[in-house]
Amino acid sequence: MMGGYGDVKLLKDDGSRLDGRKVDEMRPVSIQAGVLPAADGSAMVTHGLNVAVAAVYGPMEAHPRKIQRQDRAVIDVRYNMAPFSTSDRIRPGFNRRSREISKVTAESLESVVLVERYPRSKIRVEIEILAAEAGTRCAGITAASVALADAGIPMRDMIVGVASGKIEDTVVLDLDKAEDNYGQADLPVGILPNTGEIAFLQMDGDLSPEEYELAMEYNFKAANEIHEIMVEALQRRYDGGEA
Amino acid sequence: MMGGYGDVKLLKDDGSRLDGRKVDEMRPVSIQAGVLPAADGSAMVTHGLNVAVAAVYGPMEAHPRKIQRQDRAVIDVRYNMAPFSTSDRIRPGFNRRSREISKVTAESLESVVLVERYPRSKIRVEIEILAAEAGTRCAGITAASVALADAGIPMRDMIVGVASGKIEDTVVLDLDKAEDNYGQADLPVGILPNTGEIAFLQMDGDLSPEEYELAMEYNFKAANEIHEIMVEALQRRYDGGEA
Amino acid sequence: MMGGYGDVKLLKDDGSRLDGRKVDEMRPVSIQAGVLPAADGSAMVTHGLNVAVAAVYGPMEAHPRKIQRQDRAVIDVRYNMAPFSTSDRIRPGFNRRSREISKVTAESLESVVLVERYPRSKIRVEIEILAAEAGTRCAGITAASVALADAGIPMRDMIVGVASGKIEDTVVLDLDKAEDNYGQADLPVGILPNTGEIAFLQMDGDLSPEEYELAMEYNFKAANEIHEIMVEALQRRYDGGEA
Amino acid sequence: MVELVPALLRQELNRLAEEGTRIDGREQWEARDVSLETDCLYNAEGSAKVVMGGTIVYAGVKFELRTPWPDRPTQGSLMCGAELRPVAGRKYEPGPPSPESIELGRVVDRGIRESGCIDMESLCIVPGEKVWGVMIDIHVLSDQGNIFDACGLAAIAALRTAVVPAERFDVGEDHTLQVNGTPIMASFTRVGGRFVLDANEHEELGGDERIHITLGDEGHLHSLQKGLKGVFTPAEFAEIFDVAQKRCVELRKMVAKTEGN
Amino acid sequence: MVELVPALLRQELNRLAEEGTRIDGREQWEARDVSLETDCLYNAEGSAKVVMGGTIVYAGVKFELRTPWPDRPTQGSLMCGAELRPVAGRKYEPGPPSPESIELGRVVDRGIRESGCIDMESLCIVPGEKVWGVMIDIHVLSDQGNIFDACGLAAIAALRTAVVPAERFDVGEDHTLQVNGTPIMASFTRVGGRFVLDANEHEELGGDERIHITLGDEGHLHSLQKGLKGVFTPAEFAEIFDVAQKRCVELRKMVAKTEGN
Amino acid sequence: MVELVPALLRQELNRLAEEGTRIDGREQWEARDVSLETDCLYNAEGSAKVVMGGTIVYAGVKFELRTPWPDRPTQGSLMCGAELRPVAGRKYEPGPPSPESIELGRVVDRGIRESGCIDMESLCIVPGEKVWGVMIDIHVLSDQGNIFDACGLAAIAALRTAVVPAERFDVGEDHTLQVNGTPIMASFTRVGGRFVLDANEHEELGGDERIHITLGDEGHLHSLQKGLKGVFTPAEFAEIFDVAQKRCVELRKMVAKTEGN
Repeated sequence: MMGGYGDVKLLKDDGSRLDGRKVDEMRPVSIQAGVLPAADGSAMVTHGLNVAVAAVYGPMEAHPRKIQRQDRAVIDVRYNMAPFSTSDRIRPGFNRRSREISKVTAESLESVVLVERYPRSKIRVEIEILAAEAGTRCAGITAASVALADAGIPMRDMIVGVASGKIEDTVVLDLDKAEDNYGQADLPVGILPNTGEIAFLQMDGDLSPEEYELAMEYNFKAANEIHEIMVEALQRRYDGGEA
Repeated sequence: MMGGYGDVKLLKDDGSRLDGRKVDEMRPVSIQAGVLPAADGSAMVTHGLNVAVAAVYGPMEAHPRKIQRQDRAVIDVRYNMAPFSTSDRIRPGFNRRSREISKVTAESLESVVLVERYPRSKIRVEIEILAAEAGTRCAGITAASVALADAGIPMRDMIVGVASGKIEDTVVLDLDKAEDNYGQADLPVGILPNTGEIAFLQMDGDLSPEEYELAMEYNFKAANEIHEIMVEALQRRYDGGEA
Repeated sequence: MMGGYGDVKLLKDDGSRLDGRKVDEMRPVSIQAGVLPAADGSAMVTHGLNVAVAAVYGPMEAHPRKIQRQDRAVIDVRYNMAPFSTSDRIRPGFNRRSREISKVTAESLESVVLVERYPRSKIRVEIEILAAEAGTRCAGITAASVALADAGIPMRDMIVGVASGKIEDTVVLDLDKAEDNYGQADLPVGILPNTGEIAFLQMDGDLSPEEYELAMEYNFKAANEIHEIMVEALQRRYDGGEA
Repeated sequence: MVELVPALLRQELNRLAEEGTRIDGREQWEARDVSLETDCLYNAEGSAKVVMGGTIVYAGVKFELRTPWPDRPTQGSLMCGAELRPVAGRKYEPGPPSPESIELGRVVDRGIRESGCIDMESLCIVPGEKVWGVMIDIHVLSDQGNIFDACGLAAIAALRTAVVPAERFDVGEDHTLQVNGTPIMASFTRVGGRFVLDANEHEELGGDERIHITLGDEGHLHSLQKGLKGVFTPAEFAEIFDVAQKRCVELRKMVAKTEGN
Repeated sequence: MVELVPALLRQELNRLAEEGTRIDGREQWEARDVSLETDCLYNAEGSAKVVMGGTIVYAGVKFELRTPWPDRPTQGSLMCGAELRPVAGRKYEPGPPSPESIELGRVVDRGIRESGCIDMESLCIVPGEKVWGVMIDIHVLSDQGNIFDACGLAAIAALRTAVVPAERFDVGEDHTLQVNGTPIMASFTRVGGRFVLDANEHEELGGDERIHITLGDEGHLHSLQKGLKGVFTPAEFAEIFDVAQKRCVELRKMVAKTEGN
Repeated sequence: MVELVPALLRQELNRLAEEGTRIDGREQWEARDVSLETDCLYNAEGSAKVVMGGTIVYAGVKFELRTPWPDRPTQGSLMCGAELRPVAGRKYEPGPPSPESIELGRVVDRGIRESGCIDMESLCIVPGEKVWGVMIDIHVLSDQGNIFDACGLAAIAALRTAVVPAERFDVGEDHTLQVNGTPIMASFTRVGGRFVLDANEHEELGGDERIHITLGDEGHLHSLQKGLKGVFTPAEFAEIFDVAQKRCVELRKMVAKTEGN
């Protein structure tokens, strides 16, 4: 959240957003499962102009030994933005932002995967962002969930990545790039659609307690919509034998 | 030693130094043992404006295997300057000066710790410089000695870190920052107060053989003074149950 | 190959090259085996103004375990240019060009060393370029071959490193620095002198199929010449007990 | 490394939770003793030492002159980093920044940055040419639980007492850094199935996920972060959010008091 | 890691080679299906997706403004890099660039650079002051064999469809990047003792050395590379060189067709 | 790695020390044969090769144009680094600079720098704009003991024969680098309980601490360093200091002789 760019207008006079969406309307989402032949499970999520691909490998023996856990699998997540995924090229290599997102995404997925079924093993989840337009971490979580399901990894629920935010003192669902750059707050969360629990939570900017409540309400609504698309993608994969 | 800054006057007309000390007078030193609850042993040394903290962990199993020694413990020392410890901020990370000081400090401590009592194990010594005003490696050695004693690690003697140097062709004890920057030589040593042996030795600048002798004489005198303060700190720790 | 520097003349009117060589003439080559007392085998190759030194250590146990091969030795090659080996100093450390040359050189040497005789072991080959004047990878391959022989490692043939190229639309043998900088193509290969097979191949620039044929013809001719010098160096080593 | 969390510690923490108490006798929303000291480091332009139970953290502020980014010619910059060096505890290992230290630094950074307490325009010296870069470095010396709150407190306290060293850089007179607000972090850990405030090292070892909440002077949220394995419900969040409000008011008073000294 | 190549796979590949066939039924010089899509990535100024059998590769082109090197004041620069990230297959591990990824990037880079298809002078904006730096990044998402050819094809296709984002950098109007030629790579792997075109993942696992040949529009060689353990004879090279010529013509047509769309 | 120092070697070294001899028959203060060659590397502006027993070391000097530091506008810079690459011996491993190589480079660097033999002002070309950066790189090719002295000798010999490549950089005519003095290092290793001069590889393997002494032309100390585990008495130091004085005079003559050639 950069804030402070008060002169950029993000809401039209009729209350709609620059791209015509309503405040509680999300960008178009499409999902395809089983897109990468080399992976044990995979998915591609297109969310607005974001493109996130996730590959799952495993469960496999955890190497080196010191990362093994006696009573469960470890989930090794790498969230990575391709060099050409952003307006300014990103240099490959170490990146503090990616490391943090990888860490909290891994912890979220560990909260739903039945890790205790695979002691001493490792499940690798590779999230690659091919195109970024605000909201990549959420698209990545959604893609990872579908890829895990595609790989046949048992989970107690899916996680749906969604975000709401605040622009011009108004809470809106699913910020796009301009709204993210010039907006006032962003609240990305990972929601378990069946239990209504939250496995992923970040937020920055400025939200009053009431605004937080409304943003979360939008997030839960969107999570249900995306969850349906996830389920359809998996059904198509098993029915039609996609990829 | 930068040398060559002949126009900076470091000695007053009465032969005393800019901060009023005599040539063979050291800066005030205070020591506290047991300052870090998480460590097995610890100490904080304030030497002039220098602040050095040392933490000791172990003896513990040496990992990875290839660093193990069959007949003794290895001592793993990290000397590190906090980013805010100097006038210009230091970037965290790799640093050739710190690596060298860590190496020779570790070798000095291995010379007094009864390492043969703990085969295949490791003793970690972490030296953190919080404020630097010339003489941090010596303050760090002193702090490490006290922290090892606080951790109950058996030693055949303590090591006291002291330094003398040369300013305006005069040998003086314990250079402060200005004296270090504009002086002609620095001779930091680590002295075993009971045996009079030397476990740590570095020197740079320009010293005639006679000047070296005098500088060493000052160093031995100072080592005895600091040794008393070290012993008092450890007594306070065990009596009063500090920290 | 920089190409495009059409205004630099590399051939004289009589068809000879700037240093007087004919188009199919190579620079002077001299080789000495057994130059490094610490190594199990070693060689120094002077090829024109290039100086390449190779050291061989092993066969030794392969560490860490995960690089071991059950049925053969691995050959671990490092090609490195000394900081002072080039006109502009090279910073020590990671270098993409060196990594690539090390990889393909190692693969070439694995093609001739009887690696199956040493299961689970490692042979270290260190190639150090002390002076570079175009053609260092070839001089390094030649030096490595002699060093392996000097170490007594059994091989089914030697590899001779040679290169031809193209300048002013003319195929020439063994480019020197100016010819490499301003020429049109370079074709460095590693030839097995006894079998006539090729174990190392790189090329860049622009060569028609016919030019490629001629360049290869030159390379085979040069390989035989250098091979004789290699054999002589090894004979001197065993006869005279050099080094 | 074999699993470090002994099952027995978890059992004990569950039992204590059922009895409504904690391993060190505290109540669910009770914090450990806190002490805060500022201006404690020679060479740092602002500094603070925080002791929370057995956790000890230092923060130091340094300034540097920078050329502003071309698209923001009148804005300085703020950077906050945390080092989790091996000094902090037996479990910490040397090496490149761990994911834990990156998360810690970035969560503290976001809390301060997003509160808007530093007006980047106020760091401008000559537009397009010279601005201040403000760097807060946090150093954890002893980790006995809840280093996030200790680091957040040390960072804002060091920042609020920092003096801009303009004289040393030849760009005017030294002056206090202008800081408009006191963002404070409150962290909660799930222990024995329920959340507690200010977990100690045993509770962290035998506990589950953490939630970090940074609140501004008006009680607005400026940063949220969930860490570690585990999920929570909106109702649970509502409960800890109320506790966070009270906790932040208390710690903010402590900062104000230190400044008054 | 124990030896991954099962002796049995080698035996089977030898047997198939004697019968004149391949593990997936192809003939010696028969390639798998290829599909090429361009302009497929938001934010990349040129992009391409190549699918070769089960191998999937993306390439993206980005531009940046640079100061030219003092000794070449009128020349821009071209850089091509490949990442072999763990997404690409079970065998890939995280970490610094592997020798394999460095070789891949450099071989693709040389094929494009040495063909002269980019005139570095055409990347000059203001001599001595401002030139374009063109960066092609290749991203392997799924490796089921012959990633070199897939990467080479994606790189040149992305480059040939790239639009110079002059407006965004305030140096004129957007325009198509000028590319004079379509260098194409053809790679051969020794499988069962003989070379085959476009090896799949099983053939690579049980095969030996590779030869990579990049040819320009006129059939000239622009880059050669031998990789992995093994040797070959000049006669073998002559045979695969003829196959490479045909293969490159075919793939070059595919690039031209994509551009026509 | 299990302990490499065989107890038997130590025993033997102790026995030899009692008999007043050394493993290769030398006396306590007797050095091995030394040879020094300069101007031996194309492309280096100064170079030297030192052979000390089975130890072989090269040093090369390179120059670059630099902008001086703002607070020292008339001073150039000197940097000396040593690489201990795996070529040097079986025990050396690839990887980032080891503590051993850092210590080696820094001790050699200090000896030269602190002797004042390079007047940094003499490296100034245009005050505040252009100064020379002088870089000495040391490369150990074969370590059979006492690389410190070999590196120190190679470094100063390369420096004293270096030619400033002013023409290549377009800043005047090539000229000999001005070097005012010949600092020389002498190193001692505790073997069999007593110190010896110029230890070989067996003595280092079965020995203890080392003391490195760098002396200037007038016999003043410019650098001291103790390395490895062990302690020494002031009386021991006094004894080796006398030996160091003689050793340094001898090696300094060798440098002068090489220059004369």
